[in-house]
Parts: sequence; structure tokens; C-alpha cells
Amino acid sequence: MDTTKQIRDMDDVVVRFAGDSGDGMQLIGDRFSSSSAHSGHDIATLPDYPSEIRAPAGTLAGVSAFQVNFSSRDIYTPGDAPDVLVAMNPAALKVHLNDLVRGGVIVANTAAFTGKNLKLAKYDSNPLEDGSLSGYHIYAVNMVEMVANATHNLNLKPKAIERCKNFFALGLLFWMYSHSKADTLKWLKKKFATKPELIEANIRAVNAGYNYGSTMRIFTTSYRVASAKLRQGKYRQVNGNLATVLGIVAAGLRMGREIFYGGYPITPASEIMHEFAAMKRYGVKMLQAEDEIAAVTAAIGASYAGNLACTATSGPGLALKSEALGLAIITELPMVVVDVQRGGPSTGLPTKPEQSDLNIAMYGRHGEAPMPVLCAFSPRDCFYAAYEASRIAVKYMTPVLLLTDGYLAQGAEPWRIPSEDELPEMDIEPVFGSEDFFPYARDEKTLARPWVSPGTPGKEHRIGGLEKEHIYGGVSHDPENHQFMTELRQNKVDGIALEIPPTEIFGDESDGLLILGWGGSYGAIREAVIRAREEGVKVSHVQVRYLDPLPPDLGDVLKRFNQVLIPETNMGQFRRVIQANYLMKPLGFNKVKGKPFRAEEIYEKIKEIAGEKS
Amino acid sequence: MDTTKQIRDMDDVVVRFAGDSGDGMQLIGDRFSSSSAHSGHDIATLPDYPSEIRAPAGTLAGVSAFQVNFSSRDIYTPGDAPDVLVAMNPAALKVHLNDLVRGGVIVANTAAFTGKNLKLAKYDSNPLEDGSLSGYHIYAVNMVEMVANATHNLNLKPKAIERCKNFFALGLLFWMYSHSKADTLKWLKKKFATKPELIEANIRAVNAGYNYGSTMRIFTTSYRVASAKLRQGKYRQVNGNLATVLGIVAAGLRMGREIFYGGYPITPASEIMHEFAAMKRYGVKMLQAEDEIAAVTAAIGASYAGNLACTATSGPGLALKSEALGLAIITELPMVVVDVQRGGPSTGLPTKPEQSDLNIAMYGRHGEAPMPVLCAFSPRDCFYAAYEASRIAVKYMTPVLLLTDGYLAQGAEPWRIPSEDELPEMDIEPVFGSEDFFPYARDEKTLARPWVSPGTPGKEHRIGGLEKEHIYGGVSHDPENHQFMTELRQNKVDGIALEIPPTEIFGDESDGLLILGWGGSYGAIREAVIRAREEGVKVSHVQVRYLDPLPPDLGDVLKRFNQVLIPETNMGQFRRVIQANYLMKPLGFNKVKGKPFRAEEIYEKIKEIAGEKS
Amino acid sequence: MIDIQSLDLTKKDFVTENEVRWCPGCGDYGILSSIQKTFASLGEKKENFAVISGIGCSSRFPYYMDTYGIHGIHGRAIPIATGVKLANPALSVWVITGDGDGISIGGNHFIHAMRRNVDVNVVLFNNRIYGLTKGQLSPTSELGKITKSSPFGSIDAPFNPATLALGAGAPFVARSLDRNMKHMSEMIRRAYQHFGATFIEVYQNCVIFNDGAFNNITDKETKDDFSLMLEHKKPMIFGKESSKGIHLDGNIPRAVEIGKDYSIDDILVHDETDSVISLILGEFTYRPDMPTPFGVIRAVDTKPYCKYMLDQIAEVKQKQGEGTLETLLSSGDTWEIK
Amino acid sequence: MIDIQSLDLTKKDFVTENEVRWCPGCGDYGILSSIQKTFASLGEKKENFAVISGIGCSSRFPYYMDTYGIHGIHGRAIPIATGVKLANPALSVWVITGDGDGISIGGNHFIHAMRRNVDVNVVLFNNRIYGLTKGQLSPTSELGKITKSSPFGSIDAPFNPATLALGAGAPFVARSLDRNMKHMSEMIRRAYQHFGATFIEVYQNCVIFNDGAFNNITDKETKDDFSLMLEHKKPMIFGKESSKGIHLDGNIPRAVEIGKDYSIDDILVHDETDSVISLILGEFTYRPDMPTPFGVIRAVDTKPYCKYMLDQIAEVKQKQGEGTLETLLSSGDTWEIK
Ligand SMILES: Cc1ncc(C[n+]2csc(CCOP(=O)(O)OP(=O)(O)O)c2C)c(N)n1
Ligand SMILES: Cc1ncc(C[n+]2csc(CCOP(=O)(O)OP(=O)(O)O)c2C)c(N)n1
Ligand code: SF4
Ligand code: SF4
Ligand SMILES: [Mg+2]
Ligand SMILES: [Mg+2]
Repeated sequence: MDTTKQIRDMDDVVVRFAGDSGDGMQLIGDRFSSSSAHSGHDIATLPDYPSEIRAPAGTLAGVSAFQVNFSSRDIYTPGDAPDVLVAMNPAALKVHLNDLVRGGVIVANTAAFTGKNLKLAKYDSNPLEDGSLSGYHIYAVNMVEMVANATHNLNLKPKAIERCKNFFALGLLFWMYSHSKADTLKWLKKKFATKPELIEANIRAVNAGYNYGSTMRIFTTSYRVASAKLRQGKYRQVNGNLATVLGIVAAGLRMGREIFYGGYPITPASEIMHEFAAMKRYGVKMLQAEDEIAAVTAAIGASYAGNLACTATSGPGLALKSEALGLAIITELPMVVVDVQRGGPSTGLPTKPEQSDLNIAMYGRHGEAPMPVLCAFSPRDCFYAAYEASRIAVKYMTPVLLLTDGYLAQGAEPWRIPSEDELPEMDIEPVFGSEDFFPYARDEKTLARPWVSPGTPGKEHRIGGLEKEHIYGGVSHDPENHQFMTELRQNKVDGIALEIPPTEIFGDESDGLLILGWGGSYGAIREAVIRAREEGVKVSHVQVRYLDPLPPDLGDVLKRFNQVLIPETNMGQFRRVIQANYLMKPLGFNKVKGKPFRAEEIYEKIKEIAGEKS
Repeated sequence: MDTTKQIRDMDDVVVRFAGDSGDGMQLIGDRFSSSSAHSGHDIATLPDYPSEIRAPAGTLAGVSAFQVNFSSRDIYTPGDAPDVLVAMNPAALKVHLNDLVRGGVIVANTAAFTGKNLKLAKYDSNPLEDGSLSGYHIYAVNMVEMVANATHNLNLKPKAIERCKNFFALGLLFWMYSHSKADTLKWLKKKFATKPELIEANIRAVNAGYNYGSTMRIFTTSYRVASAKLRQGKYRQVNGNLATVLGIVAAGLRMGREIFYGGYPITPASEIMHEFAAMKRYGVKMLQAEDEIAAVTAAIGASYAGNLACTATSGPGLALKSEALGLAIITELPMVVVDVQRGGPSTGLPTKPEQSDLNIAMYGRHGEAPMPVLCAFSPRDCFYAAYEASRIAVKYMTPVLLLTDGYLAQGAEPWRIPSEDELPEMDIEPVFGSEDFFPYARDEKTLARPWVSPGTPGKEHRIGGLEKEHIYGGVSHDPENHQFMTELRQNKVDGIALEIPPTEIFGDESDGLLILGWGGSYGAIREAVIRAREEGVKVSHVQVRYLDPLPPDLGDVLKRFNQVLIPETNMGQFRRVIQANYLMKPLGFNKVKGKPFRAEEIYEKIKEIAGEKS
Repeated sequence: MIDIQSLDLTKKDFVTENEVRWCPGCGDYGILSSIQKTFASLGEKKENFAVISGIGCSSRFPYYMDTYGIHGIHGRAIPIATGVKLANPALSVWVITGDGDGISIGGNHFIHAMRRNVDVNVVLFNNRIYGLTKGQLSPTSELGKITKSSPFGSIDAPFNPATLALGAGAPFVARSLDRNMKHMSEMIRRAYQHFGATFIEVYQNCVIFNDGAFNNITDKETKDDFSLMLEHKKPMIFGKESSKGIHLDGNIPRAVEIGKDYSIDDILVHDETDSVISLILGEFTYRPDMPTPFGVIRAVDTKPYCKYMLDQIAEVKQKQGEGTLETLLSSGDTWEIK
Repeated sequence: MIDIQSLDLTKKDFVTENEVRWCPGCGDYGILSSIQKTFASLGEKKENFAVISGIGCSSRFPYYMDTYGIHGIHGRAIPIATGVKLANPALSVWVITGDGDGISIGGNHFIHAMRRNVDVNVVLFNNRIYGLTKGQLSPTSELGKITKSSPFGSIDAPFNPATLALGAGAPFVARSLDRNMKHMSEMIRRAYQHFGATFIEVYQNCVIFNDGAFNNITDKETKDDFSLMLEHKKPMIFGKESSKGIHLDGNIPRAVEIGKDYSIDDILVHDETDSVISLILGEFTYRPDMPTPFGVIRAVDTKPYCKYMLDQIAEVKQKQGEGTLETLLSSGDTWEIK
């Protein structure tokens, strides 16, 4: 049958599945991504939940969506704007239509476009019929009826039939993009192993969707996205939260340390706790503490007792941990503190990403309390960032703050699983000091102090939050010692800069415009810069992983360019850091809308700046 | 009798009383200051307690001291180095000798220079006798014996006699500096009203000291410090903590608001709580909360309910309040948060002052969470700073952070009590918005929203930590609204700058060196600058009260000078703020020794810089 | 103080424009409705209510109550409410909180409010789960429970909130159920009338993450056997046929059949003011051999915090005289410079 | 596990070089001495002790114990200790805290550790005042008490720490006295031997800010009449001549004279495992008509948190196989690109 269709080759496609919270959009989104990934595309995905747990069915607040970008090239983001919108009900159409590219495809489930649902979605008339969508390609199908027909001899209740409609949509999309159904059929068999009637129903729904595409005349074309030239290897999908956990557990295994996680639920960091909780076979000890303060102080205790300790949270929780971080700093205990940033201030926009915790990460502690601050660029990069944060923590005996955000946390990408020897080495040398044991003895290079766990005979010692005497570690009120130790703590953090690799510049090494980013804006900036460069704009890109200390060559790099633009989803926090450090005034591009940058926005900004120049 | 003594006139004198914790040094220090102040000197005082509650008698750790600077001129600090050291025991001598000016006077109580005490003070031989003090004028008196003689017919127990020795020392100092005893004799009668035998014993001790001075040949000279040309008026002594409380209560009375204080004890801020607790006749409601989070959130609740709310703490407590401040910011409720800074990080040096909480004050909250930050210059200035903080809080509907420090908190000065109409006006206009009541309506000028207390009929409304819809105040996830409100909150704080008076420059209006200070370094800087200017050095002084927003003219002022020096008792936190704002690189003068700057140090630094230049 | 006649409030007066956004079927709806109805009937002016919450599904409550209110931050509803009440003691201040908000992160404020006897009314919606963050353990989740944060079963023994409150010295402790709106209403009224801190634990069904947690006390067949409806000065009888009761065997409480070995006279009589009885009752929760007590577990009159505070201020004013700006600034030791 | 013979520890082994810096006469000295002595006698290796504290006079304790230790931050000793214990369950972990550190700012951690039954031993030095910050109210200060923060008398009703612990579900609760070193030592030993969370409240005299707070139970003349020394399975007898006892009148406990209307058989027999008895005993504090109970108020065996944790890890390892870097990275759905 498929032979009759016209096949058009495309570089990449963005599909957004949208429907009611109960319509199973996350599920088919995930299936579609998986089949794309398995067939060798580079992909990036992003779920978009409603902030309510279960908003009333059919309402605008209840719409749940999942976006997949799949491509024959390297891609960096889940895509700015969908090429295809699957709208399972009027509310889904209403909420997401604005994002659809002009001339894009709408696949709509007409069964849900009832009077009641149209009203709930605040439509006066049926948009599928009133001509208001004339700029788009509309494929309107009564998916429920189709499934009913395909399953008529299975004796399913109407509710059960209704439930399969998402797999009809999935089948249809498989056809449209020449994806194989095989994986999904296998998956269904495993998933519903104990419920054979559901296997059959859903398989029929997938097939019905697929066949509908191939037999109906309305679909004149299907598309094919070639496989990406991905590096050879074994792949899996990870989102940022999972990758963070994998990075820390890998580091712990690598350095032969047991892992302790102290956590407290908070959106969008909770999943980190869930993943740690599931890591029992790796011996991970996880405490769901009574609050964030208990979580971080338990981590401090565990660190003292020799575990690789971690705690993760989001803004409000980081604020609560602030006092305890001072203790970790003065006791010089290793620990990884992850902050999955979300919209602030206060409870703010808890389900939306933002990069507005840089200030508190760098400066949010009383007294002189320096600690290294790192950030991750992409969902899979969270693995490497977390692994590196663990390495620095233990090597330098210091708590380390790792910034991710809600966008990275939930976004997923395929990740080529590194082999053991591809992982950076854990170049940590235990510090012994002189013959006698002194808890505040120093490694000359790293300034790390010894990490000796309770239970070790003969090395009993006490540490604490009062200023410590150099070497000996006793309480000291001596003015000169306080000056010395304050400087030492600063020098230790500053010293990490010596290890930071030279700044990688994407594009030209100097002149023109430099886009300087940090954290999760990486993908959008990179895409925009690639596009602008393809059009001949002289623009380069640097993304900073090490926020404190900054890369030692960064100041020189910045000064080599004519202009520097810093896009941030905050009011300019990193820009101020750059200003204070290099006494230069970069341009700011600041957006505080509870959304990550789209590549398009940055591209436009580049063009605007380039235009002004020319 | 007194007629035989030689009287030498002096401009100012610094006396330090030092002894064991149990020797009553704070008491006679206070008496001496009081008599100095009452006789028209300008004075400044500073207690210096041991960090233990009661260290063992006679030990170095147990020494307690009190310093008084009294002068015929305006003075700015309790003095760098004492001219006179009263040492009641060997430990006191040991601890404080280093500070004494070369050639200074030591008044020692020989009764305490026993073998045991010398050993406790780690002296190998008696310094009063071994010639090691040859550079000083030593007046060694067996004060206990003297008191015993003076009270022999009172039948006192040895312990009681011993207890009076501090008043002997006081009497002697009164004679040396030609102070009147009258006030103190009156005070003793009141203080011991119920214990007449103590009145008599102490009066005899004072007189014995006084007479000893006038009759003994060893005192060839006594000194006289003329009255200062202080402004006419009624005076009282205040330390920084008391002045802070007075400022807030005065503001509350002035604006007709009841006052709520939520606190939790912490050195050196506890006294603020004690003072508020004593203010019941002003209707002050004070809650000693279970922790700092409860203290600040109770203040938020009280503010919502219409009270002028305040909470005070020190570094570790400020860190704990960080999350709640975000709530105060997004709900736009007025509140004064006082941070009495001490040495950090963590518990750090809890009894020592430091200026290292500027970072957390300005940047220590998650999300974009701007709030005004002010600081106080001197103990008595705490009154005006706290009063101003209250005014800004209510006028703009915002929490305000006021930074003082342990040095200001405990230091005392005479304060000319302002009359009611000398106090700044409370130029606060209630915001009503349009006809209908909307909780997030705006005053056009200040951007303040209405402050309507529960209990007001017809204006029921809810506020909270989720992003708020402009005007209406409902929860809003709208991206544009979040951008708008984030900017609005920033603009509101920035807008305060319009009210900041032009920067006062002490010295030349441009050229040469500018010393830029903030907070408690005021006195030391001003003294140093005066001295250097007297010697012809081209140096000026600006002290900044408003740290966020900064005075709008500050950038211009700074650029008018050849060099800017920023002395701070931290690693350069304000310097970074200046760098980030004005893209210039001031010199830093940073000291982190748990001590405030001495005028001398700054003076030397000025000379050093001036020397380099010439 | 109260002029019931003149206030013509109905439930509607307490409904806001905000669309209620709990999951369909959530137990919170019933509680909201009970509270709105009861508030209207108390004879208290609408503007005198302040409803304060923290963060959680339950804590969205203030948005749906047309009174004054604060949707606070996680765990801090009680101190915020304390501030509101102390600032304006004339208000009727209510805290709506969840098992996570109220006794996980907010546990300290909870016990301190109870000991201080601060005059706020705390209503804790106990669904034994974290709803808003999508299904983690709460401090009232049972041992062994599988949740997102305990995929292999919980190893954290739970609190019994009533006992916790009693241990902290709470003067008023009650328990009710989302579904039993009449009972709920009665508890709210009792709390309103009680002078001082009150605590009502409400068992609330979370249909999404912990559905059926309270089935044994909501299912028609089992509920009478598993619930003990307390009434002051009445014997503690329960069971479908009211044939069972609580007997104190020395100091050990037992559920017994009335009629066989025990007569009605052997059954413990409830006394809200008896601290031992309340402690015994508190302990029943999570015990499979005992029914769950509902109603007022303890109600003792002790002087509340606000009263102490106002009395003390009045006394000091009496003694020292009402303070003015003049007395404030000129207090302490002063002197004149001429 | 323990080989007492081979360890030749004495009190001295637990003394550090640090000069002890409490006020002369402070009750803390006696407690320090008891604990040093007792630790030496437990048969536990010195390096296996970890002593964790918060901030306060009492919290300086770890500096004087030559063991592993952390002087933490205010109120957080318990979660720090929890982390230490979970990271290394072989350690004997002790928390030293004060009434402010432990149950004012640290109250939440305290109740949660008790409910979770985390295997740490909490020793709370209750001097009913804030010592280190020089004399403010603590949550155990009596109503009406004049302190720096309550110049007109406290209006905050105090906690009863033992009852609070019991209300939170503590499996082991005891009380002792700074001066009674033998008793103190016995309680420390009992706590050490108890498997799970333990709580010992120690009445401690602060000579500077609250001297004599416990006079009635330390003064020779009065102490026997005001203290009730508990012994498991023994009747609750007290008084100078051992002539008084606790009688349970229905459910109301009373102090009665033995001999007249009551015989020894009417006297309540202590049972550490009986939860009602422990609750009744807890309540006696601050009651003028009742003696203050000392000794083990409750001791019940329940599976502690660490055991649950280790068991669960072992079970999962058993089922899923011990994890490696390889299994970690390649978990979940994987595919090959060639
Ligand atoms: C400081 C902080 N930590 C964590 C969170 C995340 N959070 C929001 S609600 C909640 C728990 C809600 O549980 P519960 O109080 O039982 O309310 P429910 O949703 O079950 O009604 C958590 C952990 C937060 N908002 N703030
Ligand atoms: C976050 C924080 N808040 C407040 C303090 C100040 N502080 C130190 S100890 C203490 C109370 C001590 O009382 P308690 O625990 O009873 O110990 P004690 O000194 O009586 O032994 C306080 C409030 C602090 N160090 N940190
Ligand atoms: S998640 Fe549970 S508690 Fe929250 S609204 Fe839904 S049903 Fe109610
Ligand atoms: S202040 Fe009190 S508790 Fe603290 S050391 Fe002195 S006597 Fe002991
Ligand atoms: Mg809950
Ligand atoms: Mg105490």
C-alpha cells in the first residue's frame, strides 16, 4: 500500500502532541521519540504539563503536551515551533496553535470537537470548520470512531475504546514520517503483559492510524527524515534530572565512595530524589528529610562520615540551605548541591524554568563563603556536569553548587553511553599532611584538607562552624588566623581555575559578535549561531560551565570580540558578574517569561545587532 | 587638696578599663563615660567581652574590657589605641598592653599580681617589677588594701571589700581627668537603694581612689579635657542596637502604626529583641519565635495585618530568612529586616564584627528578588537609618534590609535627642488605586500597592508567593505578566534612588583620592581623612547609606576623583558592586580580622597611596 | 461580640471567582464546602476571617475563600498566621495545611504554636501523601508504602498528628473526615468557639496519589467498625450495631464486645478535659485492633497567648503610662548641653 | 560485636586538650564527666563514637570529647547526626543539645528523628534558659519567668520535652540530672544499649542565668519528695521515707500517702514498655502536685531506621544484583548506532 505515497525528504521535524491531561500525550510522545531515536535520528524532547495535578477535563488549564524534535543533523533543542501539532481536543488546539509554524500541519481528533469541549476551550465556533485555520494543513479525523471500527469485535467498553485514541494518532504519525511501528508493538506487548485485551486493542489502534494514513487520499505526502550521522555506540535517552543522578552515582562508583542523598521534594527537582531512591542496588542511601535544611545537614554529616553526599532542590529550597552551606564551606567537606532552577521570586512560577538563581548560588551566603559554582548545558550534559562537580568536590574538599533548570531537567535527548575509560579520571589524591594527623593540614596544590572518616583509629578529631586554626583545626579567635583562613578558602576555590580547560569558541576566534551563555541556553544559542553563520553573520558562541571561578582565559576571550551579548532568562545576573570581573559592558538579552530562549529569538537578536552594525 | 596638682589640657583621651569578667569593668566604664558625657565631652565607647559567658577567673580568656574616648572635639570612634590602661589583673595587662600607645599610662591593681594570677596570665615574672614596661608610666596601687583601709570600720567581708576595688579605680580616674564624682555618688545611692552598706562601701572606694590621686606624690599631673562644643540640647547615650529600636518605634508612632517585632536571639543582635520586649508601654508586640524563619514569617503576617513589622538577626539568621524575604518581596509587604553583621562564614567569629553580609543582603535570594538595602554609620546613626528604613518600607510597600554590625551595635555615643519636628516627615500617602479595590493597583510615583488590613469590610483579598497578576493580584502564569511584574518589582526598588539626596563629599569635590565607605567604617575613615587633610593630603570621603539602589550621582562622583579606595572588613564585596555598576576599578583595602578598622590604619593607607603618587 | 441576627451571610459569600482547581473527586472539595457553609453560620463578619496556608494542594484553599488570606510559603503558614493574629487579635485566624506542609517542613511551627497556645485554628488535611509534588512519602504515610520516593516501600515510621499535637501541649485536638460534612462543620464550629490554639486533623482522600487511603472508615460496610465517634461524657461505643466499646483494662485500652464479658458500665466514658484519656485516644491511629476516634479528643481551657500578650501590654501601660514619641526618645539617662 | 576485655579505656581517653570553658559551677561539667566515664566502660572502641552538637553552651561538648565529632550549626545537630549514622551505621552516634538548640530551632528535627526511629542518641541539657546568648527564654522556661527577652514575665507556655518526644513516637525516653552522676551514667548506658532512637533529658543547672531552677530536686531536704526514681516493674514510690506513691484513680494519676488509705498494692507499677504509663509520667513535669520522674520513662523495641535501610538495600541487591558502573550507565532502554 505504502508504495503509492509521495515521500518528501526533510532535515528535521518538530512534532507536538497535545491533548487533555488524561489523553496520554506524554506516553505517545515518548513512544514517538523512542522510535525516532532507535531509527538513528538525533532527537530532543520536552514535556509540558499543566501546573495543576489534574485540571478538569477539556479545559485550557488541563492541556498536556509533549514535543519531539527529530533530525538528520545534530540538534540542540526540542525545537522552537512545531511543524506538526496533534490536537486531541479543542483546548489543546487553542493553547498550542500560536506556536505552530505558519503553514504547519494540524492533526485533529474531531471526536472531541463537541459543543461542550468547544465551550470549555472558549471557542465560539468550531475552528476546524469556520475557516479560521486556513493558513494550515488540517487533517481532521474522528479518531474514536476509527478505533471503534478497528476494535468492533473485541467487545470493548466505550471508555476503553476512547482510551486507545492516542495510539491511533501515534500510528498516523508513524505513517506520516515513515517510522517503523515494530518497536512500539513490541513495547505494547511488554507493557500490558498481564492485560492481553489492551495489547490487542492498542495494536489495532496503531495499525488503524497507520493504515488510515496510507489509504486516505487526503494525505498526499509523507515525509522522511534521514538518519543522523550519530557517533557509533550504544545509546539511551536521558532527561536532565536522570543524567544528573547518573553522573553522581557514576562518580561515587568511580571513586569508590558510598553515596548518600538527602532530599526533600520540590518541583522540578523531585525526580532527582526519585531516581536516587531507585538506586538501591548501587547501595545509595537516600533520606527523604523533613525539610531542605535537614536534607543538606544530613548530607554534611554523611560527608563527614566519608560518603559522597548530594542534595538537590530548587530555588526556595536553596534559600533554606543557605546557612548550612556556610558550615560545609568552613568545615571543608565535599558535597554536591544541585539547584534545578525555576521561576522566582518566592514560589513564583514553580513549573517554569528560569536562570534566576545565579545570584544566590554565587553570593547567597552570610560571611565570606566562597564555593565553586558549575552549570550544565543540556539534558545529557547534566551527566558530565554532575560527574565533574563530584570530582571537584572531593579533590578540593569543598561543597560544589551545580545549576541546572526545569528545562534541562525535563528535556530528553539520546545519549551515547560512554565507556568506563571515556569518563574523566578521578584524579583525587588523599591528603595526609605531615606525619602527625591534623585535620586542617593542606595539600599544597589543591589546598584540600584530609578527609578522615569516623571509625578510623587514632585520628579522632572535631570540626565545626567556628573559625578554625590553620593546620590544627582547633577553634581560633586569632585575628591573623581568621584573615589567613578567609583568604585560604577563597584561594582554594580560585585555584580550581587552573584546571579549567581553555575556553572553547564556536565560530571565529575573535572579532564580530560573541554570544556568551551559561547553562541551559546552550542549545538555543548554538542553533541560532549556526544559522546566522550560515548566512554569513560574523558571530561566535561561548558557553560557560564554570561560573565560579570563571575560566582564567575568559576575560581575554571576551576582549577579542567587538561586542558581547549575554542572553539569560533573568534580569542580567551573569552580565553583572562579567561587568564586575572584566570592567566591560556586554549587551544583555534578558527574558523573564518562565520559558527558555527559542533559537529563533536569539537568531533575530543576532540579526538585529548585526543589522545595526552594518 | 586638689590645688597642688598640675593640670594639663588635652584634646582627647582614650581610657581602657580591663579586668577579669567578674571585676565590674563594664560598670565603671559606663560610669566614667556617663560622667564624661554629662560634663559635656563628646564620647564614644566600646565594650569588649570575652566570648565565653564566664571564663575561669584570672585567665586570658576571661578578660573583659571597656574603652572610652572622650574629647573636646567631635569624635567618630571609641579610639584606636588607649592612652590609659587600667589593668585590674595580670591577664588584663597581658591582653591589652599591645594596644596601649607608646608612653601611655598603666594603672595596675597590684593586689591581683599574685604568683597564681601571673601564671594564669602566662607571665614568667611580674611585669610591674621586671622592667619590661619601661616605656610606659606605671601607677601600681594595691587597690584592695586601699579599699580595706577606707572601709575598715564597716565590718565588710573580704569578698565584699574586693568587690569595691573597681570603684577605687574609678575614683582615681576621676581625679586624673578632673571629672566630678557627684553624679556617680548619686547613682550609687539609687542603684543600691535597698543595700545601704554597699552604698557606703562603694562611696568610700570612689573617694579613696580620688583622694589617693590627689595626695600621692607619684601623680605629678592630672589632665583636663575641655568640654566639646556640642550642639545645645538634651542628650542621652545610645548604642547601635538601642538606637535601631528607637528608630523603628519612633517611625511606628510617627506613622500611627502598631509595631510588631518577631525575633530569635543571636549575638550581637539579641539586644534589639530585649529592647523591643521592654517597649510594652508603646504597645509593641514582641514574639520570641522558635527560630528565625518563624520570626520573619510572623513579621510578614503582622505586616499583612497592618503593623509596622520588624525582625532583626545576624548572618546565620539572615541566611535562614532568605526564603521568606522572597515572599515579602512578591507580596510587597513593608517590613524592616535588620542584620547586625558578625564574623563569618558559618558560626565564624560570632562575637566579632565584620562587613561580610553585603553579598547576601543584596543577592541572597532565589529568583529575581530585589529589595532596598541600607546601612548605618555609627551607633547613633542607627536611629536615623532604622527610621528611614521604616519610611521607605511603608512608602514603597517593600521589605527593607538594614545592615549594622557588632561594632555599631555595642558601641555607644551621646545622642542629641531630636525634637519631633526635627524627625524626617513620614511622607507616606495611602494608595487606593481606582474606584474598585484591587490589591495590586499602583501608586504612579512610588509603584506602591495598597496596604489594606484584614478586618476592613469589602476589601477581602488574598496574596501569596505565586506570581501575581498586575493590578488584580490573582495568580498568573502569563509569560508577559511575569516579565512585567519582574520589571515592576525592580523598577520600584530602583525608583527609590530618585529620593536619595545628593552624595555628600567630605573634603574636596573632585581630584585626589576618594575614600568610599559604607556602614560602620564611617568613624574610622572620617578621622583618618581629617588627619590626613590636616597634613595637606588631598583626600576626600564619601560614606554610602543607600547600597541598593545606589545614589544616582555616585558614579559621577567617583569618576571625578583620581583614585578611589574602598576600605571594607570583608574581601571586597562593595568593591565588586562598584565595579559591576560603574565599570571602574577602585583600590581595595580589605581586612578580615574580626575587628573594625582603626583610624590609624586608614590614615596609614592614605599616606601610602599619597606617597606612591608623589 | 457577636450579633448573629444582623449578619445575613450564606455559603456563597465565601466563594471567590477563582475556578477551583483540585482534581475531580479530590476530598478537598468537600472540606471547602463545609468550611464555607460553617463560616457563614458563625455570626462572625466576613472581613474578620483570615485564612492562611503554606504550599500544597490543600494550601490552595485561601484562593477559594472570599476572606482575607495568604497563600504563604511551604511550611510557614502557622507563623504567618501567628503574626496576623498578634497584629490584629480581633480576627478569626485559620490555618489550612497539609500533612507535608504542616508537619513535615512545618512541624516545628506546629508544635510551638500548640505549646504557646497561640489563638489560631489549624486545619490539617491529612491525605498521607504529597499531592502537589505528585506523590512522595509524607510523614503520615504508612510503613512499607510504595510512593515515588519509596519505590521499594517506605522505611519511615509515620507520625500520629493528634498524638504529636497532644505531646506538644495542644489544648484542643479534634479529628474529622472530608466526606462527613456535618461532622466537619461541627468541628469547625467547636474550634471557632474554643478560645486558644485549636487543631483539627481531617482525613482527606487524594484520588490521584493515594486513593482509598481511608476506605475502611468511608466504606459503608466497614466504617462503623473502624470509627469511634466521640462525644463528651458519653461512653465510647462503636460498631455497626453499636455493640462494641473501649474498655480500660488497668491502663491498657481494649476494644471489646458489649454484652458478653463487658457491660456498658465497663466502657470508658469520654472526657474532653481529661488529659490521660486524650493521650490514650491519640495512640489508636495506625493500630489495626482499634477504631479511629473522630470528634473532639481534647478540649481544655487555658489562657491563650493573645490574652496574655494584651493583658501584659495593658498592665505595663497602666504602670508606666502610655508611651509617646516624647517619652520614647527621652527615656533613660539624659542630660542637657547648653 | 563487643569485646570488652580487649579495650582498656578510661575516662582520660575521652578527654581532649581543650580547656573546658563553661562557667565555674555549671552543671555541664558533671555531665561531661559522667559521659566520658561511661563511654570508657561501654566496650566500644573510641574511634567508633561520633558526638554531634548544634550551638549553645551545651553544644560546646564535642570539643571536650576525644572522639569524632561535629560542632554544627544551631538546631541542626540531629540531621547532621542522622547523616553520620546513615553513612556509617557502625558508629555510635550521640547528639548533645540544649533546650534552645534541641527543641526551639531544632524542634522539627527532634520530632522527626523520634518518629523515624533513627539510631542516634539524643542527650538534651535542659537548663530552661538560653545560656550562650546570655539569658533569654527557652521553650522550657516557665510561664511568668523574667528573662532578658521577657522583662515583664514570660507569656509562652513551656514544652515538656519528654511528653513531646513521646508524642512524636520516641521508642526510648529517659530523664536524669546533672548532679546525679551515677544515675546519669546508667541512663547513658541504657541509651547505648537500646537499638534505635533514644532521648535523655538532663536537668542542668545554669549558674549564671537560671541558678537554682532545679533546687527542689537537688536540695537534700526536698529532693526525695519531689523526685520519683523509676524502676522497671517496681511500684512508683517516692518521698523521704519512701512513704508516698503514684496511684491511678480510674485514669487520673495521683500522688498518695502509702499506709493510710492506700497500700503498696494500690501503687502503680512502672512498665517501660507500656505506652499509656509513659504518657502519664511524661505529663507530670511542671505539675506542682506531682514528683518529677527520673529514669527510663519508655523503652520499647521497634525496628530502627538504619536496620530498615540496610535490609532494603540488601534485598534489592539480592533481587537486582549488585550494581556496577556498567549496569548503571546501560540501564533503561538502550539502542545501538552502528
Ligand atoms: C521550600 C519548599 N520546599 C518544597 C516545596 C515543594 N512542595 C510544595 S507542596 C509540597 C508538599 C505538599 O504536601 P502536603 O502538604 O501534604 O499537601 P497536599 O498537596 O498533599 O495537599 C512540597 C514538598 C516548596 N514549595 N517549597
Ligand atoms: C541560626 C542561629 N540562630 C541563633 C543563634 C544564636 N544562638 C546560639 S546558642 C543559642 C541558644 C542556646 O540555648 P540552648 O540550646 O538552651 O543552650 P545552652 O546555652 O543553654 O546550653 C542561640 C539562640 C545561632 N548561633 N544561629
Ligand atoms: S493530587 Fe490529590 S490532593 Fe492534590 S488535588 Fe489531586 S486529588 Fe486532591
Ligand atoms: S551560661 Fe549557664 S549553661 Fe552556659 S556555661 Fe555558664 S552556667 Fe553553664
Ligand atoms: Mg498531603
Ligand atoms: Mg539552655
